[in-house]
Amino acid sequence: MTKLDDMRRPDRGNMLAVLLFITAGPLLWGLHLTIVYMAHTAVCALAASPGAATAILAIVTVALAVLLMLILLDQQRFARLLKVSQEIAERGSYDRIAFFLTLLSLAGILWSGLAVTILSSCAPGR
Amino acid sequence: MRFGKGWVFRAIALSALPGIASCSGVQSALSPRGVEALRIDPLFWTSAAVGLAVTLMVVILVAAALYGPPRWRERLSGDRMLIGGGIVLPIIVLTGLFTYGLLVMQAGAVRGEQETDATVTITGKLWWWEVVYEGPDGKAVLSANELRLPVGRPVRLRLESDNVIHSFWAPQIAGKLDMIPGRTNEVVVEATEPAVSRGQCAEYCGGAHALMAFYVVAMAQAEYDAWLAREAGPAVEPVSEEAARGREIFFEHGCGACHQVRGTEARGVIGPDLTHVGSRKSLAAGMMSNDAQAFARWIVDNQHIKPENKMPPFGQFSEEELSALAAYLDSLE
Amino acid sequence: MNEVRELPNEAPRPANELEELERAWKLPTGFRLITAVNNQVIGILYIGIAFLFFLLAGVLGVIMRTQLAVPENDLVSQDLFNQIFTVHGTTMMFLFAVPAMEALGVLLLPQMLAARDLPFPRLSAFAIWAYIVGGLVFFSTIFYDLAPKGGWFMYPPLTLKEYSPGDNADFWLLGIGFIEISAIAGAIEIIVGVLRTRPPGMSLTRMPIFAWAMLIFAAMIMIAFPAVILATMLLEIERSFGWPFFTADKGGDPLLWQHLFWFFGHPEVYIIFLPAAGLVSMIVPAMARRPLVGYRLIVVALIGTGFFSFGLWVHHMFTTGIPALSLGFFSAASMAVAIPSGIQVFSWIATIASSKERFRITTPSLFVLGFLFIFTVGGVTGVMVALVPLDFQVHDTYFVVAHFHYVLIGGMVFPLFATFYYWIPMVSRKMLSERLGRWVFWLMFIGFNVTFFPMHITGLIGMPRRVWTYPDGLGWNTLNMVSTVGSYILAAGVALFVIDLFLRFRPTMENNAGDPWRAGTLEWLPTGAYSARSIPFVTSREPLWDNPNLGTEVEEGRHFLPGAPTGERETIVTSPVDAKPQYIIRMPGPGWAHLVAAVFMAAAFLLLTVKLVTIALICAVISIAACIVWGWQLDHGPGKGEVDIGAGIKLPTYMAGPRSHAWWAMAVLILVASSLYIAYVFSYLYLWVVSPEVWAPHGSPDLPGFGWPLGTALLLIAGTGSMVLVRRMLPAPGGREPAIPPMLALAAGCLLAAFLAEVWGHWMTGLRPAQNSYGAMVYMASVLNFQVVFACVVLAGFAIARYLTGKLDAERRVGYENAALLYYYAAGQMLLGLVLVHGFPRLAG
Amino acid sequence: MRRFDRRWWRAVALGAALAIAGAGIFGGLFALSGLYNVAASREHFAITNAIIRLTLTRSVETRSMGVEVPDLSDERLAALGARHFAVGCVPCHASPGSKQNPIVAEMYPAPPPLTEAAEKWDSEELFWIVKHGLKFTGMPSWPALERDDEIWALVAFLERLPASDAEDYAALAGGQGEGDDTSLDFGDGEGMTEALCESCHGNADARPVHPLAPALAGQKQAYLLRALEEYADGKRPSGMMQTIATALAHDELARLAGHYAQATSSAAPVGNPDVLAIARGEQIARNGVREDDVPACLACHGEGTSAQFPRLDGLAPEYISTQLSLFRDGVRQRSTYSAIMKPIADRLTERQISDLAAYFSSLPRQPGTAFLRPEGAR
Repeated sequence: MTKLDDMRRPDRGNMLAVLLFITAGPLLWGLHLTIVYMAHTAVCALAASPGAATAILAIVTVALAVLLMLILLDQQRFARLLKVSQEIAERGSYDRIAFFLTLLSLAGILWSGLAVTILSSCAPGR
Repeated sequence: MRFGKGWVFRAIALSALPGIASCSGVQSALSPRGVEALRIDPLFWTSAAVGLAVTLMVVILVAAALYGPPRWRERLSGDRMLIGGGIVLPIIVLTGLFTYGLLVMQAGAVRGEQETDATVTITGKLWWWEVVYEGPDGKAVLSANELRLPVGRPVRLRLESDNVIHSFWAPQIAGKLDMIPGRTNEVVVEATEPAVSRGQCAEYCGGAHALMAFYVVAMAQAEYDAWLAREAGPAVEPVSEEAARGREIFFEHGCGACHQVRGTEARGVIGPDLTHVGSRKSLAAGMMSNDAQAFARWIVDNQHIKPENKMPPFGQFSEEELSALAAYLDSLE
Repeated sequence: MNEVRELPNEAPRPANELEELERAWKLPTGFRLITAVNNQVIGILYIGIAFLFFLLAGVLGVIMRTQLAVPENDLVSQDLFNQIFTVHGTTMMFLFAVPAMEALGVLLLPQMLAARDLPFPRLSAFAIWAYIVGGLVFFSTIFYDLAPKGGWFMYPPLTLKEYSPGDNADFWLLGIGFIEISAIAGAIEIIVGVLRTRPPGMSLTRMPIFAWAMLIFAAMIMIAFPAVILATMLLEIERSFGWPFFTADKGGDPLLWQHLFWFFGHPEVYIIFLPAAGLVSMIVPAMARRPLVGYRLIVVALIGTGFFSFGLWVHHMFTTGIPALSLGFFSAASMAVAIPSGIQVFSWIATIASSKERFRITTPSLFVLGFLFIFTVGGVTGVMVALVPLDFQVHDTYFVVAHFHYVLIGGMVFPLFATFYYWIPMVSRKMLSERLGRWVFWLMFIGFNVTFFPMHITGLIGMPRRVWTYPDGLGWNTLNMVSTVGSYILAAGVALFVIDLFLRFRPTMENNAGDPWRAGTLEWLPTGAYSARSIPFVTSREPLWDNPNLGTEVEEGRHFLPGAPTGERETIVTSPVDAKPQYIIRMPGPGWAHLVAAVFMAAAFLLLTVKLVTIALICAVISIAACIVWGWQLDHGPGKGEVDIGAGIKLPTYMAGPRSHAWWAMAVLILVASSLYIAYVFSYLYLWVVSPEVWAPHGSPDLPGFGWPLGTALLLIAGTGSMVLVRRMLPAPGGREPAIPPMLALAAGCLLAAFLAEVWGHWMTGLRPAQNSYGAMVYMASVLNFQVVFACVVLAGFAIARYLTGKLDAERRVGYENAALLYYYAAGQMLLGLVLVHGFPRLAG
Repeated sequence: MRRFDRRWWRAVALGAALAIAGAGIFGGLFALSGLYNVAASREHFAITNAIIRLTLTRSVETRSMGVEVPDLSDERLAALGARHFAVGCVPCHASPGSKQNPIVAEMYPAPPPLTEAAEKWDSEELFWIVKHGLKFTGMPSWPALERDDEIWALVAFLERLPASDAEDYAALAGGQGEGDDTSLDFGDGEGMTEALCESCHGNADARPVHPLAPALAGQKQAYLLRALEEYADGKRPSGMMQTIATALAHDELARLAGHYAQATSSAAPVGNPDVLAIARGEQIARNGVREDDVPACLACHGEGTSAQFPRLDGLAPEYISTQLSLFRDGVRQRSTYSAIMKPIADRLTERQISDLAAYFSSLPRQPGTAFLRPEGAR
């Protein structure tokens, strides 16, 4: 419960750190999409090498999926890394929000991975 | 990879939406007659069934939340329900559907890479289709507004445009694919039974976009070969006197500036090739039936039949002249 | 409830305190009302105009349905129909949906946050007036055959000069481009408002869900809109000057437009939906009389949607022939975005189930329930079209028309009507009629489903979109007739609502209908023109439920800032995470400058459309002058010292630097500019992938020698250094430092010189922008640079003027801080541009 | 204070309303009484006259603002204008060599002699007056308001009129200015009408007076007849030709068409041909421009095509480009055939138009011989 007295103390929360903490998952998902889409397009358009494309996509996907899992496994360490203060109001809520966002992002990345396993690289839309 | 017809889902959905099957027409994606369309069909019924189930579930849950006994309502308002229904369930269902979709896609991709023995180049025009076959001797055979396919043989369609973006869509045969200036998109199609179906431009292309259709005629291989041989040949000579007079008028009034009739001096390539126009299913890109009357109407009144089209209206003819001209065009089989 | 609460201030309050407060917030009277900036006044104006556009575009929709009722109908000509559907779509998306949501932000947010107003009242008024003028002129083009007819998506080459001669397309490009700028102004306001003007104690996790939704809404606008602004710039430049961005023959690509447009266009759907979902998350708990179940998961859903929606723009391009695997990625993202919607639906069901006694069935809750059903159907068909092969069949057919009307009408219009019925008591003397409301709901609900459900089938059996007529005999007749009948029922429902509005809606700021729903959030506090009498100390998500006396306490002035200590308009600025009071912001009242700026800026854009360049430039100059006048009045300086807001907290009344709201607004603006630039970088690389053959050194003249970029970079660094030095040299209040004006001028000059050097260097190589897409892209970088350079030069001049009039010193330095911040960004953008334009071709070539 | 203001304003408004109503009633009674004298035999009061003059002058000056004056230095243009002047203007205004018809002279106001007109009015003002006419004076507007090109010809002539005596005028008007020329006179004998035609369109020895008047010899008969008919019923707008074609009986039109179809053409076009432009024009004329959907001109205008399609060989370049722009601007839209030409003219660029004009004008017209046979057989 926040007390009136708290209002006289400065805010310990660092806006950027908090934002980064809760949106790390989606940001990494976005990074993944950017890399795989651009790599696939560029490799297919310029080098026309399906093998290389698949390899790059697989490596990127696995790497980012592992990173997300690590974040999920030790959320607190990740929070400390970003210097998210323990003293902000309802700190647990941020943990929970970050957790589920990371989870959803992981699902998104794995689905992209599924596409890589099923579809051949550089093949036309049909 | 092949899939069954998905009759289970079809049965479920049919019982829910009795109207659909009876509505199917020559342009319906629900009566597939091509390999790709047949592959997409069960995907549709599956996803429709899943969608129906999800909708019903939501309706029932809302009803229960509103009017259910307290015990149900209490269970409904728990966190477990929220995570189970809001996260776990969607992930499972979507993974299933997504995988199915990817498999269908991959089948199409594999097919797209295979060799085919026939290639047809279709170019989107404002607002009609130029269709170029490979003739028996390998020479290009120009035609328009109609696609003929041999049943059971994969045919590669090369889709192009030299003006705005169009989209080629023959629902009974395959899904649509855009025609984009500067690019050539390819799709391999295969008709599974001899039938006539209809298609239409699916990307808004300005002006008469609504009036840019075509027919797809799937025919047995032997029939197709005979047709192609004939299509590759020059136009027939007019037999009736009226048609011969019509041909005179055709040249006197400059029709050959825009239209080609192979075997004559009409070499225009601005409008559709008319060498065998009389043998097509339709006139004006699927807009009119193909008979002498329609020709006459089109010549005089084309700007009302298809506003903004590139052909000027030719209103100067007397009735006799017009019917002679129409008779000639109709005789070009 | 019985614990003794410590309150910030003592009652009774001094006698003249309330009068002082009322005087500060008094509305202008008579025709001067148009200069008003109070959020409650302009918010209602805003939503009213947005609703007017809904009605107008709705009429167009009904006309289209009438034309399509029977096959081969000729009620509406082909050309007019093409104009109508273009204007219908454009108006609904740009002039109704987004503005309506921003309007609700302007109207509701300050009330929910118990702030006295949004932090930049004149900026919102500016955005609103610009929107009203620009929007009305744009819409009126339909009456004189000047309306665009390229579809709301405006795909080139159809919209290039060759296929769309005339000014029709330019009305879209300039009109809508301009309205997007107004939307961005609104988004800046909302972001700073949500993050910085919350009541003390309302940490991020205690915000009403609507505030979360608006925060994400505004953030998405910042990322998405610049993409379409860039696209409209490129297309207008190609139309006017022939720079070939989209012409395949010269190395351009029509698909570039589609990428940029849908990078905006798909998030746009969620930009519209998220605030609506936020509204639903406010109404459902009120009707259930229980807190929202899964508040945090809803936040997850909102943020998740915000992100994932940027990963599926290609799902509008599944049929363009992009490689299968690329489609797979976007199909995956389309799946991912479905989950947050699932979370929200289940959360609402859970909240309904948790109701105290039973969920109250009122008109707002009927609309919410209708929304739940319609939106679920729309979501389900959304998953269907996300399946790539299925989309091959249904893309651009009536199936998709049905799908997105389910999503947009279900997901936005129904919640909006729920909002009208729910929140009108807050701004009107009377509630709307519950009895009529039920009629309105059932007519709309039935009419909607009868109109749009059959379209799913119409599309599946082959009917494409955007056709003005269709032939007989394809089996489409009955379904189309049913849809048309449905559209009349839907229209009848909306008409009945308008009648209800006329009968009972009586706007007011003081004597509103009160809190008929007994809801728990702050907008239901008793209010006046100044909003709440005192700004409550907040300790939970539903303060009114947790402390039933809060209303009385607030009215008695026992919470923070019960008066107007500086004698002007003011509100408390709090810290962004835990909302601890930081300073008092002094806000401007009514004024003419922003109004003049808005009207003349709209005039400038619209006159450009009809090629009256000289008059347009005069209007632009007037508009910029008005902006400068407006800006001049803003920086009050620290003259009023510190004030006591209660609980022994003394707050300064002036702030400069990273804590100030002005700095935040500039930071947000810079984010917008940078996403515009990122969209440009994407376009550059994209065109290179498509047509590497026109790139230097092979297909175009060689790049200028290394000396050029090096010299340009040195100029930029020198300018930046000069700007940094100025910060150190700012004198103490009252002091002088004569070197400041020349230093600022030097900085501005360096920037200008760098810009010119970049253009000149390329010009000397013989490269011309109309030559090929590479040339166009190279010079486009300078066009974008010019925008920020121009702004920096104006701001530097502004800072010099502030200094010369003694209004700039080490304390009073907002004018300098803003110029410097933008300057650093401009220098950064230009350096990045040098690396791209001079480095990339050398690397890739 | 404020209430006082409002009352004051109310009084002013009431007073104004009463005054207006009173004036209206008085004026109405005056008109109804029939006291005003409308006789042409009685002149206006000096004050009335001054007001009318002022109004007229100011109106012409203001309304003609923004009119852009083309180059009028071409003597041939003035000569064309002079010929129309003889037919269309002399009946009222008289010419330097003739006296005004006494009946016309009694009009009020009387049509002024135009010898000073060009001194009084600027070119754009003359243009405006000729085009729009003047209310209440009997001065008519141009019969074909779309044909600014024709009006400028007249203006070019009027500019020269002040400096002309009867002889100069006769020279400029090609002999039509002599004698009693107060009305349209085609003479009674055969050949007189031809003389009138030839004065503009030229004959075997003389080229047309100005490129706007095309050479007619050897043109297709059916086309010529249709053109004359279309002029006569205003389907093909022309202030010059409509006046003449309307005055002639249909038989006479048919006879003229036959006459010109048989006539031998004038000498080959002279000038300095732009060989490159001609080559480009020929390419378009023979093959069209595929990417712009422009069909080959010769498919309709070549040998062996419909008698309704004019032949273009030997026409002046200015004539061809003027007609194409008239098609493009929809001026000729009232004829059936224009529906064919308009979309084609729309698709042509300015440069293509000038290339085509160069090409066709470079071809000598030799009636009866095959001048261009499209390649290939039927």
